[in-house]
Amino acid sequence: MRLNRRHFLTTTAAGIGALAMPGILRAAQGDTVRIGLITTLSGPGQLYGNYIKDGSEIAVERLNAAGGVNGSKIELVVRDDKNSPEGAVTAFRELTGDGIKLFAQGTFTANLLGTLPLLEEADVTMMMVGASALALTHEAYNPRAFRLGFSSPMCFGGYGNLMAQKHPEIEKWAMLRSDVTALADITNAFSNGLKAEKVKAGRTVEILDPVLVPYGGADFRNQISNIIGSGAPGLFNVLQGADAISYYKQARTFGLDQKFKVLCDSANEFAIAKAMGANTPASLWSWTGWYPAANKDNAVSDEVHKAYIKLRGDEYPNWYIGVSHDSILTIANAVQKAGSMEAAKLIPTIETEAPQGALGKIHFRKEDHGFAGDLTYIRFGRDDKNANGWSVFETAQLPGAEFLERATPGSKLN
Amino acid sequence: MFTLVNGLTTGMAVFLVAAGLTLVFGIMRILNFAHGAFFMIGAYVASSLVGSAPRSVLALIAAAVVAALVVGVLGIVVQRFILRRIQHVDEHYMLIATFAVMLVCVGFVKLVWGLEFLSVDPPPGIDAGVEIAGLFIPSFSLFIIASGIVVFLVLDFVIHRAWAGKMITAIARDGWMAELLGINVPAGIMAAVGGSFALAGLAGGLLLPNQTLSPALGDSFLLLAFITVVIGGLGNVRGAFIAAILLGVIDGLNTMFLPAYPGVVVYFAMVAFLLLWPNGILGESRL
Amino acid sequence: MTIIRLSSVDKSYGSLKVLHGVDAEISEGETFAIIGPNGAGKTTLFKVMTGEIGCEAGSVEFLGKDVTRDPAYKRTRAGMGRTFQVARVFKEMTAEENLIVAVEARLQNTGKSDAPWYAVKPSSATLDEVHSILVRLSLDKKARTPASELSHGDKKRLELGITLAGRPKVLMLDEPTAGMSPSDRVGVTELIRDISGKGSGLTVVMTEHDMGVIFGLADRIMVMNQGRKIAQGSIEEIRANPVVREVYLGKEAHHA
Amino acid sequence: MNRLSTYLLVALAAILLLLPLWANSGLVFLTGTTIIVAVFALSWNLLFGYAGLASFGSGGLFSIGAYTMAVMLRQGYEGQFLLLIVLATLAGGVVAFAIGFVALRRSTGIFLAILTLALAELLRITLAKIHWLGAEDGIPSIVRPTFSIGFATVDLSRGNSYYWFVCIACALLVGLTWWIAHGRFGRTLRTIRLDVERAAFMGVDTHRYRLVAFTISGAIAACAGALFAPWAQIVTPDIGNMMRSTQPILFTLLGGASSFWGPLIGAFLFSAIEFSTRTLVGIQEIITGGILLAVVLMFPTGVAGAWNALIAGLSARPEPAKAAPALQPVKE
Repeated sequence: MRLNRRHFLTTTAAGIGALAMPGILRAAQGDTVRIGLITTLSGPGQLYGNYIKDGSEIAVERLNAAGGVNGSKIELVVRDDKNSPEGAVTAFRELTGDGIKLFAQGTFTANLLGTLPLLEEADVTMMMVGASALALTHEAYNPRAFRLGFSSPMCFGGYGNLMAQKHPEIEKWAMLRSDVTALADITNAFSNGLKAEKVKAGRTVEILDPVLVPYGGADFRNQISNIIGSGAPGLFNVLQGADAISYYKQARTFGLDQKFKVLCDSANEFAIAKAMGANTPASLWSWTGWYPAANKDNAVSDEVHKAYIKLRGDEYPNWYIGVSHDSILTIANAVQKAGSMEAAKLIPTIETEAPQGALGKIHFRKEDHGFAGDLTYIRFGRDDKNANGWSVFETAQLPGAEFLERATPGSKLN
Repeated sequence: MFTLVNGLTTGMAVFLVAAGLTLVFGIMRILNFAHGAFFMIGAYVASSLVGSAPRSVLALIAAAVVAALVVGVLGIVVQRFILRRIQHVDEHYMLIATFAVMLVCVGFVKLVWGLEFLSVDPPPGIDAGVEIAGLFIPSFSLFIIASGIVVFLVLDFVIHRAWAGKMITAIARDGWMAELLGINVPAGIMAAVGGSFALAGLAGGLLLPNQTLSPALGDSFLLLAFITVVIGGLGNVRGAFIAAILLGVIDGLNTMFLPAYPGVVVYFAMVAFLLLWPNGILGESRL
Repeated sequence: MTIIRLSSVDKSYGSLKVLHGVDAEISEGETFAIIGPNGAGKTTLFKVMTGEIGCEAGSVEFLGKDVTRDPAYKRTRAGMGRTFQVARVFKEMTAEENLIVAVEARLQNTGKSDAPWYAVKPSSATLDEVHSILVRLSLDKKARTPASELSHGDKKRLELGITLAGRPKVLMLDEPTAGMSPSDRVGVTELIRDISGKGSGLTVVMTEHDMGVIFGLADRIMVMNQGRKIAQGSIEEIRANPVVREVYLGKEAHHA
Repeated sequence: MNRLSTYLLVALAAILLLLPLWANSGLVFLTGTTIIVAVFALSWNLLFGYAGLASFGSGGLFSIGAYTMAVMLRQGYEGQFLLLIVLATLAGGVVAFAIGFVALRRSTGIFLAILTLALAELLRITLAKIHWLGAEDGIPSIVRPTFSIGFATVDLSRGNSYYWFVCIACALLVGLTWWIAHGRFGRTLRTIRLDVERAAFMGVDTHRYRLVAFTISGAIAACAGALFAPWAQIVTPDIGNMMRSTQPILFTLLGGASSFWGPLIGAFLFSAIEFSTRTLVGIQEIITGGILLAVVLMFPTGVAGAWNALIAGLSARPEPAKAAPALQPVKE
């Protein structure tokens, strides 16, 4: 990623302005619609937080270019959650104290769990950007919050289902995940999806217990030899970011490509190929929340894609770009339609509206405010013919609604 | 058996990082929080030189050496303009200063190289594996093990045999006396400090193909390196070498016998070691 | 009456044996000096007596009780007070505070702490005692001076004061005049004589290099060489002892 | 303490108490957090600045207090809130005592630091694995309790009442720590930091004093954690991570370890820096690191040290003026 100087300078200047005159935010309040964006902009989560910020800013730019909301401009007020719940709460309280009622927040579940109980008091409507944890629409369900993200049973249940359809011959799967308890949801969802489809087709499948890897480790060779030793022809890999790339890199010398017929990555999509270039595994599936090339007939998707290329010069935006764009879009659309910023009016509007976003029609299930968009899976890999050393081989889409878990707002899903 | 080879690989990787850390302690009596960040900068510098696919093993080593030089110079700058100024105050301020340097380094890396992951492949020649006695071993593992042993032998020779080491030892033990003997103390310290920091850069370069580059890279090794340095005895390179191997093997056995709790046994081992040998297995060394 | 008894004490540092079966008896009220050339084992023997280090064999008795395994603080509580070769005082505290903590430590150890549990300030009795010690050490004008700013001689005095505040039965002085100017040396010698004078009942054990100081203070002298006791007796006896003349005065005559 | 500093302290306390009446709620929340971590830092400095022991795992004790409180409130014991604080404090004290009992005799200095660091990391990893405690996502939606104290009912769930409760509780803790640090016990502890052997030769059982200090420090850290749980209304295993354990170290050294008030000054200074640079997103590390470096290079004795030197300089100035009264032009 290149540092965008113009962008950097404007944020810095705005920051210094705010420092010099604490009242500046209040002064600007007048006739703008202000949306607070709380995301992770320092520490290890910053990579994803930056995507969310970029996507949200693209949305604001596009909406303002189209005339704003009922004639008012949208203003995005961005805060860092400092990678902690109390950081998120500090930012949230600061912005609500300044009178902001519309929020988008995302990256880590715990940070959302920190702010959700505060929505009522400040009469806030919130978009949970890209959040996948079950708790958010189940035991921690809050009627003022909408999950514009893909729940684990949905995207990884669908994933398992897809793999069972594409590779009915594979009867043994190995799984690998970071030693992070929350990720167990993902491996469970995948194996449930896989099993369900197999049973339907009258076949059986053996799914091995996931091999655990320390989070943020540097050496995965022991686990690699464990996995390869299992003899399973299919692998589902739930490592994140740098860990996943290190894993593929270290596994390459062990002949990863030859040992497995199908390699599935959970959700790292192009981060792997962008880092590994010509040494990307020969073929790798990944789930993605937004892939412009798979949404050819969607004009919004195209525009967001173009805006991102203009902003960062990167043709393969992370899925968070699309999701965060649509989060802002959904809020703006609801404010426009409801003509109000009160949650009491916004919530029913968001529940009934289905604005056209980069991901398609943005619609939420009424009972628990879960999102059921299309599920996109991509297969990509090494390609010597392509200049960057890799290309996308195929994409597959499934309707998310079929895999969305039961709605149990307010209580835990069993 | 395979676990042992892997353990050795991990151990040597950790030793490469820990060597500089323990030397800096031996010379300046500080636990350098910025060591992981220097390691990371070394890796990023080397990656900028070789690109994502180094042409040969030599190219990788050359890049590592350049990275070592860059980080060494950076280290001297930090020592000259920051650490030396507060040397006489309270050692704990050195701690806070290295912590601050770490933060600045991480911020700097984010600005220069961005947040996206970078990956460098093992160069041809060490990107495959070899079979030894029916055991498949990645040749890059052998490269890491060899690098670790070479770095250890060179350091051990320099410290215990060569004139330079004796000079540094003299300075570390008694700066005043060393000056009396006609040793240029500031220059000696400068060289030793530069050398110790350079080791972080060298490790960054050599381990480049081992893992992924991200601004969090420094953290992944720092804690293990700290543990190694402490278990081995602060400032004691031989101790660090042994401790690194022990930790690597313990971690390997951990994944073999207790796969549900990866990376946990190392902490228990450390607590046990510290209670059994409170001064490290080979004792503290003032170089 | 014997106040300290050492019986065949052995001590090694690694493979180097520094004490070989040393015996000694120190009587109540006397001033007992341990002398010997550098490396004779004086300081090691001193540390074994005070409990700073243990010994491999032999025993240390204090006031008729075996204290070989007791740590330093227990021996201090039993009545051993000690000063160091290089004066050790609490540098960040003032001279007065140094003595306050020492007096309070004694009161606490003897269960006679007179300040109520909630009190922050030291009791007035404590402050009075501190003041009287300061006067006795001629440090009363420097009561509020941080100890780090005191002169070398004043630090020695203050350290002696800290030790005295513990009201010891035995005063253990490790080279009390080391590194002092001649005038300071005379002052400290006077002070020690004043403290340990007849009637005070105080026993003094000291190591010292300066023969003038030893001859001015000691009742009995023990001479060590290479980790062994080679002689013991009054000043006259030691002066007359041929072995001592040979190994000690003979070699070190130019020194003394 | 000199008079000017006392006035400043009283003024600051008044500002803190009145803060919710005029300030933005984010600032109030941050201030409440700062008050709690400042007390936490104070507990650490009781160990470091007085007993001469540096723990790198104090975050673990903070975490124990926070989790104890969170679990008990979740189990519905909010009516006994004051007792819960005592319980959490005791829990921290007991754990600290156990660790100190085993570790202090064997290791001090950097070894103790690393040992405590490892123990805190082990605790964090363990907490992240326990489903009953919410694993990585912790325990959310912690209630701010309502309880009765015999003659009246205290409702801390409304508005800023918990903020004031935190203010009062922390003031009591600061007072308690001040009393411990300045009384006979604190004086004796200081001698242990300054020269442990010399202290032993005053008859002080240094090991026992250190163990008691370790226990008290752990208990206060856990008490701060217990206050924090209902304040943040969520606890996660990261509440006791390495960053948490370095917090008191940073605050103390920034503020000045040799001053009792140093950790408090450091905590507020650090928060002020963070809050005033909150809009400069993306370059937070460089800003924080740069400011820390600047402070360390400019005030190597901490802010409190610099302040005291300034005060000493100010009060010393009139003297030469007396010596040469007429001719000296006053330069200010």
